[in-house]
Amino acid sequence: MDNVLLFRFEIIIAALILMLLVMSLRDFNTKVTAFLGTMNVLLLVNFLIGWLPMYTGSYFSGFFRTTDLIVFEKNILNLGILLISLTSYQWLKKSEHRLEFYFLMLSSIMGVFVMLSSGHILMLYLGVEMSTIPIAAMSNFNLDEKRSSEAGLKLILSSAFSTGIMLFGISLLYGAVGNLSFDSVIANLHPDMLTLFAFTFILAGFAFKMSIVPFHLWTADVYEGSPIAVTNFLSVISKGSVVFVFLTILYQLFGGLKDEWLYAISILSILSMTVGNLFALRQQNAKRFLAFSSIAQVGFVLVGVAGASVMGSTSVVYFILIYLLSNIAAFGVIGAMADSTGSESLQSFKGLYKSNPFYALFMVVALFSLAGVPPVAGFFGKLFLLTAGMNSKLYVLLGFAGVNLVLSLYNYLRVVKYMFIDEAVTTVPPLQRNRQLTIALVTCTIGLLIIGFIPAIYQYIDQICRM
Amino acid sequence: MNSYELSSLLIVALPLMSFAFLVLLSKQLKPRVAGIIGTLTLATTAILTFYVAAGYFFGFGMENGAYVHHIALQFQWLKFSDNLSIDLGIVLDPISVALLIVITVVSTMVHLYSLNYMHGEEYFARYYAYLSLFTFSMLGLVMAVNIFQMYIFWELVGVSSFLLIGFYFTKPSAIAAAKKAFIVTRFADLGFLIGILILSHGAKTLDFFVMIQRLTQAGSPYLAHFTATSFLGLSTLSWALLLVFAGGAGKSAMFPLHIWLPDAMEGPTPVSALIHAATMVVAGVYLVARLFPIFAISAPDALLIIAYIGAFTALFAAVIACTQTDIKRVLAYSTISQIAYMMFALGVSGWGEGQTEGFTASIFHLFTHAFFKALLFLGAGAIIHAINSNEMKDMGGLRKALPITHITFLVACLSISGIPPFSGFFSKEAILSAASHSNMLVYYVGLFTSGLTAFYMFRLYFRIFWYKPVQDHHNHEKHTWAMNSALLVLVLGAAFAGLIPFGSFVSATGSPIILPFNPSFSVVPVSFGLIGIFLAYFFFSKESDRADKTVAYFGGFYRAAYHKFYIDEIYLFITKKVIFNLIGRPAAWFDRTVVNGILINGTAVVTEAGSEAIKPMQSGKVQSYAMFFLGGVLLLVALLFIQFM
Amino acid sequence: MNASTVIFYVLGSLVLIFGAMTVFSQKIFRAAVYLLFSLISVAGLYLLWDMDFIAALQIIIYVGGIVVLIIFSIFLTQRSGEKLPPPIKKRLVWSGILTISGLGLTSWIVYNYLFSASTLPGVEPTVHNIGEQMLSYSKYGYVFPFEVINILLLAALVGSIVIAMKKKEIKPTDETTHITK
Amino acid sequence: MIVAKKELLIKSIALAGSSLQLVISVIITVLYVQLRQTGTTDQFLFQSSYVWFAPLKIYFSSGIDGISLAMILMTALVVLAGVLVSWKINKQVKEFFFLLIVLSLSAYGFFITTNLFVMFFFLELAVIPKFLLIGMWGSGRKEYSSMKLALMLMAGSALVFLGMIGLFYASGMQSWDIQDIAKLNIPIATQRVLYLLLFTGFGVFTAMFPFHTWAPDGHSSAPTAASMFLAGISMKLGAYGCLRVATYLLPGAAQELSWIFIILASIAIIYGAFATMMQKDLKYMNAYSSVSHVGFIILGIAMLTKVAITGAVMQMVSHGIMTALFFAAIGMIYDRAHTRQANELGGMLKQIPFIGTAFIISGLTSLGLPGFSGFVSEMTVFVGSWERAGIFYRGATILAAASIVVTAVYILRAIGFAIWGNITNKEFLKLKDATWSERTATVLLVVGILIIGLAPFLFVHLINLDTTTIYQKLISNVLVH
Amino acid sequence: MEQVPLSHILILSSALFFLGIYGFFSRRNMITMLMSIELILNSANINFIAFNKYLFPHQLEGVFFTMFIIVVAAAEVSLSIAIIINLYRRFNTIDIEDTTTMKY
Repeated sequence: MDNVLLFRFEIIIAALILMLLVMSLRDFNTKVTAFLGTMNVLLLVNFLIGWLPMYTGSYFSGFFRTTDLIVFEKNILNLGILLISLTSYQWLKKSEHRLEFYFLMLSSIMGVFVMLSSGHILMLYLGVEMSTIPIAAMSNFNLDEKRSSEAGLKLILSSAFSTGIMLFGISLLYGAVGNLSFDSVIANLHPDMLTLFAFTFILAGFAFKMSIVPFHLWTADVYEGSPIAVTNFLSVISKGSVVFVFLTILYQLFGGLKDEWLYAISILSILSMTVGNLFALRQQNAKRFLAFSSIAQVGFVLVGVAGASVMGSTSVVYFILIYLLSNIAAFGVIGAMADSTGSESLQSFKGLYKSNPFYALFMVVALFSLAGVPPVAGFFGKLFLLTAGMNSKLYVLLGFAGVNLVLSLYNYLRVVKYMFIDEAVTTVPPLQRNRQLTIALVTCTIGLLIIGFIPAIYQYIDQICRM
Repeated sequence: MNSYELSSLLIVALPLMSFAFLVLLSKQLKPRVAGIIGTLTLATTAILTFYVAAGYFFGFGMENGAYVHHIALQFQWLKFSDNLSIDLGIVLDPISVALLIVITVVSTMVHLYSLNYMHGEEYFARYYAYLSLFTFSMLGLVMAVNIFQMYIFWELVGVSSFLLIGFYFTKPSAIAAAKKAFIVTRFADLGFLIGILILSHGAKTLDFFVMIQRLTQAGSPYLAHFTATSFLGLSTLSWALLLVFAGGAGKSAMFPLHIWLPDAMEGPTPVSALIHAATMVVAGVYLVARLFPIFAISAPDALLIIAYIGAFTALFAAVIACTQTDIKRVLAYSTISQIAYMMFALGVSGWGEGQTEGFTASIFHLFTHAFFKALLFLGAGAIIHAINSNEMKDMGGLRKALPITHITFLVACLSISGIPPFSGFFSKEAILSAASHSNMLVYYVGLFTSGLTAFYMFRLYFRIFWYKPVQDHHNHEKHTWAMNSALLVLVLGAAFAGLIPFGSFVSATGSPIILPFNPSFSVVPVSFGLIGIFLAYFFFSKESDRADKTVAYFGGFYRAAYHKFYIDEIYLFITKKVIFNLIGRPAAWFDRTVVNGILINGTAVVTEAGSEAIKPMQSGKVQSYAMFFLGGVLLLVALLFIQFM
Repeated sequence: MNASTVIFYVLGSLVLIFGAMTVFSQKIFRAAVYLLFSLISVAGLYLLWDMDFIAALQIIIYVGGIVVLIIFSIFLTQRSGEKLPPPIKKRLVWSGILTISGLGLTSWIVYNYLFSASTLPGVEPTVHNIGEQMLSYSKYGYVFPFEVINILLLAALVGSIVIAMKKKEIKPTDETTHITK
Repeated sequence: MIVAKKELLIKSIALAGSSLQLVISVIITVLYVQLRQTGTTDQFLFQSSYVWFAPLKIYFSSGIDGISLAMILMTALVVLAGVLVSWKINKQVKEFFFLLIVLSLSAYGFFITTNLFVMFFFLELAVIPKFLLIGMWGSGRKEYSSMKLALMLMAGSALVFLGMIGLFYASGMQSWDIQDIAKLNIPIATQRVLYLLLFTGFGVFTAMFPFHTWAPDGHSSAPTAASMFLAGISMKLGAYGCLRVATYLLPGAAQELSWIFIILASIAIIYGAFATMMQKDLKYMNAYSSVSHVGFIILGIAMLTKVAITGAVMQMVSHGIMTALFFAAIGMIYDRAHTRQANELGGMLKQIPFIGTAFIISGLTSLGLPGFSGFVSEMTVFVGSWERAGIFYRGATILAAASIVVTAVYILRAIGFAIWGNITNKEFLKLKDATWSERTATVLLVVGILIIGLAPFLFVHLINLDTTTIYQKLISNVLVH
Repeated sequence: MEQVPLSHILILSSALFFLGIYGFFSRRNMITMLMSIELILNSANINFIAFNKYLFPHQLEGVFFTMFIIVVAAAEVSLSIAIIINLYRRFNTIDIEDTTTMKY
């Protein structure tokens, strides 16, 4: 029984996948509202079950393990898919492939869970693949759109390439340590040439998934081309989960190479922040804009990672939670805009506050959170990252982080300016509202507004990170 | 607090209350009521002043045969540090009491006079408010116990002067004059302020009397480093005192800071009488007198400089006065010249036994000058009131039309020309005598100036009241009872104030001295005065071309003097051209272009350029992306290896 | 030099030569065939190292599955025998620089690295051993990844079908049975 | 009609709220003074502390000393005046007053907290409302100005935060609290870096040269209340930080490096004054003059003598009220005449005497007329600065003092052009004088100016203990190398 | 039995790896790019097998890893080809240079 509890997340997801298969046999998904409603309820149940008390430990000869932190991370991601499901309601109602969408999304999240719980590099590899391959299919889901298939292609080719490189690295690491279970790697790791070489290749593979500069170039194109729900999933779940894994990899798996990777990480961080922000500066497409913004955000995450301390991992997890809410809210609003106006251009946001004050307020909270403006939660997230980053005394990194705070503020304020200050070019009609989207947006917004004022959350993360 | 102290407090407080009252209720009160309230308050003040003065001079002021300062009130207003604080208070000593009398009397008369003169003005109540404010500030200045208190009231005086000069605030020339007066004196005050800072640091106090004590006692520890030569052969103390004097020079319109005073005549004429003749402009003299012991004992070189500046200004202003045609301007230059008299009188004075008569003479002249100059201005005001013009060419033969004005004006002219037995004679006599005892150069300049004074004053007199009568004048002394009574009161002072044995009341050390009166000495100055009067009679008693011919003879010099020796133009050049174009404009340009343009907007431009520069990276081509990927990996490997090795 | 080494070098060169021809060939169909040969040579290498099972897998999945799929897709999208458009020169230069420097670096590292071999007794990579481990969940048991990969395959299949088929209907296959847990 | 009623309700709530703030501030002041009179010598009174982020040692701890109390009073006054002046706002009323309240809350929070992180939180909280206020209700180049302001302030706050993290690490990651950090002996090398970071960062908020350029543009575009806020309170956040954080917590570096800021302050004072002289737009004029005036604050803080610090604090409060009045007067004129160009105006005193007088009073305060607050604070700064012997410090003081002449020039020019003179524009003959709300606001501010100007001893008494504490810390500093 | 030195095998795999990478960089046809990826994966497989055989014969880690890589590769290729076919329908070409509607 304990074991079953250990796999609780995975079992539920697997059950859902199975259920979807059964549903597809019965053509249940033709009853759109009922289907989507059921899915949302199930995802909510899934999310709630995640909070039940939990056993921790490892199983399957160490291939699978779980800790409080991993449980918490999975819970965050469960919340993410629930919210994404809610925000994409309108799109799914129109899409022909809503069942497949859920199927692939659940498969992907299954891969993510496998990756998070992995105790062996093989599982890590499988998890990465499993979380990516369905997304590639999903990003091609607007089957009639050129951009969508281009996005799918770019994602699958780039990701195959990056996997190839990562695998080559893993193979060399295997040669160096002899066994790829985490315990063995940690025990046998020596900082030598081959290990470093292999480490870099593996790092690049994960950096690719997190879209760290210079491995990020696929990001913007794929984000732009994919359906908004998929972009949302990519930017939030996919990226967030890899950030969690990244912590495990760097702090535990390659903790022995800390002196070496610290420097590399800080350079990657500087590059990501700067390049992401500089590109975001020139974007007019909302999704592309958020793509570059998310690249910059990862740069900030790396500042915390470079802290190489408990505070580092705490602040990173905390930040991802906030980042998840902010991005989902932003994409939710963009999706609503795109549904109503058919435009994803930032220009179409002009004068939004006058025509749709609620959407504008949701958006502004999300953007402020991304920019790190108080009292929104992103402020705390970002500052804790910086505080943690100070631990390694990488002053140049912090300096760049400071510069990029300003730069990113400009980027987000540009959108705020469109919404609040500029006059509308063409009047935005009052957007359609549906309950699901509103619930999601309200949840995100409330979350963003109060997280900073509920210290218990941070405290809890701190506590589980210390274990 | 005895009745004298209470009275002295009331002396300061009443004008302030009057000011507050009039400002707050300026709309509600009828103009006449406001004027009467102002005037009555001031009259009360004057009466209190006489009460206090009597009490001081004939009662509590004298201790051991010398007048001592009596602090009627003192409280700490702003504490800087343990030894530095701004105290506000009231001091009664001979010079302050003397000035109190001058201020309250003249001010009362001006208030009274203005009831007629300013009748019908739109902002009548405000005018009285400003007058009260000025009077309050001036009284506060005079009764200051602390050098910073003096500075505070000094500034307040400046601003009331500013407001009053700019009373006709819709007139561009009045605005310009008000600004000029304020800015020039402000510039001078900067010197005062720095002087105070130096003094405060040297003496470790801001209290006048403590400071005087610390900086005059032989062997005082505060003096040790202070009197050492520091810069250009003068000691730090001398520099400090000269900087303080700069402030005084600004207010008292000493050369080269005199340029504001003639322009200040743009204000209403009674204002000119009060502020720019009798009271405020003598603040500089009062300031030097206040610090006189320090000057005389510890920094005689500074005093000498003051003497020379005073002498030069006296002559310089007198020369210009001879050429001006606007009667108020003539009076203004005359004021400059007379104040310069007082200034050099202080300058030639010393400290030791028998050497301090200059000090007494200076204050004496201040006293008498206040009466006759106020009288002159008010007389001029009456004339202007009657014919609505300031220019001499519009005047002539006004004897009949303005009899009271004529008589009083004549008395004042005689007085300022130093003709016995009018008051000016005694004070000027004392000054010249003091100068002749210590510095002959200054004496000769003073002597010549007194001749010039007689000349230009009587030029004015003859030109207005004799010469060719003008036909057309409007207000034949109608509704002028208040103006006339003010003139009549002041004429008493102008005529008889000289008879006061001033030396027994006011002296540098406090112990009474006797001002020498020597008829044989008086012959020369008086004859200079008479020559001046004669010359004026010769040129101006009747319409003739004598004056023009003489002017033609002087040619260039006359033009230079007529244009006030182009000092204004030089100032204008420095301010408009040099400061605006060389400092102000470049500063503004630098700010917009360099600081904002390059530093701040430049950052934005660089960022945009950076964004543009890395644009090709995102080419949309997967293969290029993959190449960046591999390149990144290889560089990272190289980096790690370098780090590792 | 014995036979096995000779075979190794022969096979190794075949792998590289066919690989190079795959990469450089101007005709896409030929490229696919060269890839096939290269993969078969790799399988030969596995056989040489007594990895029979892997070699079989290589042949079955790669040769029988992947290459066939690729050839199908070539037929669907391209006329065979058509020449490929020439690569872009500038990119070739950069790819050359990057790959050659990368190869140099990698070779230098692996050549100079002293690998430490395990002294423990070996396990024969027989089908029996592999099968046993594959389904065991005790130590060295790979049942968990094995099950995970089922879902992966299913997802890939579903995705492929959705994308490649024009109609939305999917008929799930029997593979559903694998995902019970 | 309904909308109008609702707007009135919102305005009334804002008014009631800000009046309440003032009342509470006054009550706190009274309590504070009573406590001090009973001999309480704690550095901060009314201390309280709530856990916020315990693992990071972030506590919402508050405490009030004389300096912060003075700031709070000033804030309350300016906020109330700001609300009153904005009475006529009719566009997006709810948002406007909401943002104003957020601004005021951030200012209060900043002044009362003793925890650096919380302080930073409130410092940043104030940035975005300013952006929106300028952007949504502003005029002219509002987009450029608001963006520039937000970015420059953000850059400043980034520096501040880096410095604050540094202090946190210097405390061994044990505390963000000012009182705890003040007890540390931070190595001088660390101090230098942190001092420069913090002082520069806060300096940006204070519009310290050469980081002042947000001020002229920001003010010129901002609506009246926002200008009042920006110059009146927002700049003081920075100044307060320079004093309380940069100088007080890093005494060693302050002694070594304050010369840098003395130079910058002197430049700002003189150069700002000259630049002001050339401005035609009244708001630009006052903005530049603010640059010059806050130069006195920086100078006072950087001079590191007790008197100078006292003067700096006085100048903070004085400038806060004075400049708010100035902006209020300019705003009132602009609302009516629709121009702020000095040469296009004229005769305001004749047509709208109340506003004209308000302008003159603020002008006279600005040029340091005794009786108004500007004089006492400037003089205290001068006297304090003069205590620093040495040609460099003396030179800086003289330079600073010289600015009073330039100040007189530009203030009088402005008065001469805009307020005095004849009405040149026929349109101006229709202008109406101040409304009741504007009158109340003006009177409030003038009373504030007069209280400090006439009874500075009250003020000095209020902050004396605290400036002494700061000064003691500065001179008792033991350098750790 | 004399063995081939491990380093030779590794150099072989590295060469294959970079050959694949070169192909990925230079081939404009998407299907040939896929082929190049197969080469890359094979090079990793060779490494795994070689290490398992030469260095760590006590376990079958490398063998299993290779198995999984092969299976995953199959899945990846099948999806890639589906995407390419779909893309071909939209763009009517499978030249990677032509599918750049989104950039900058």
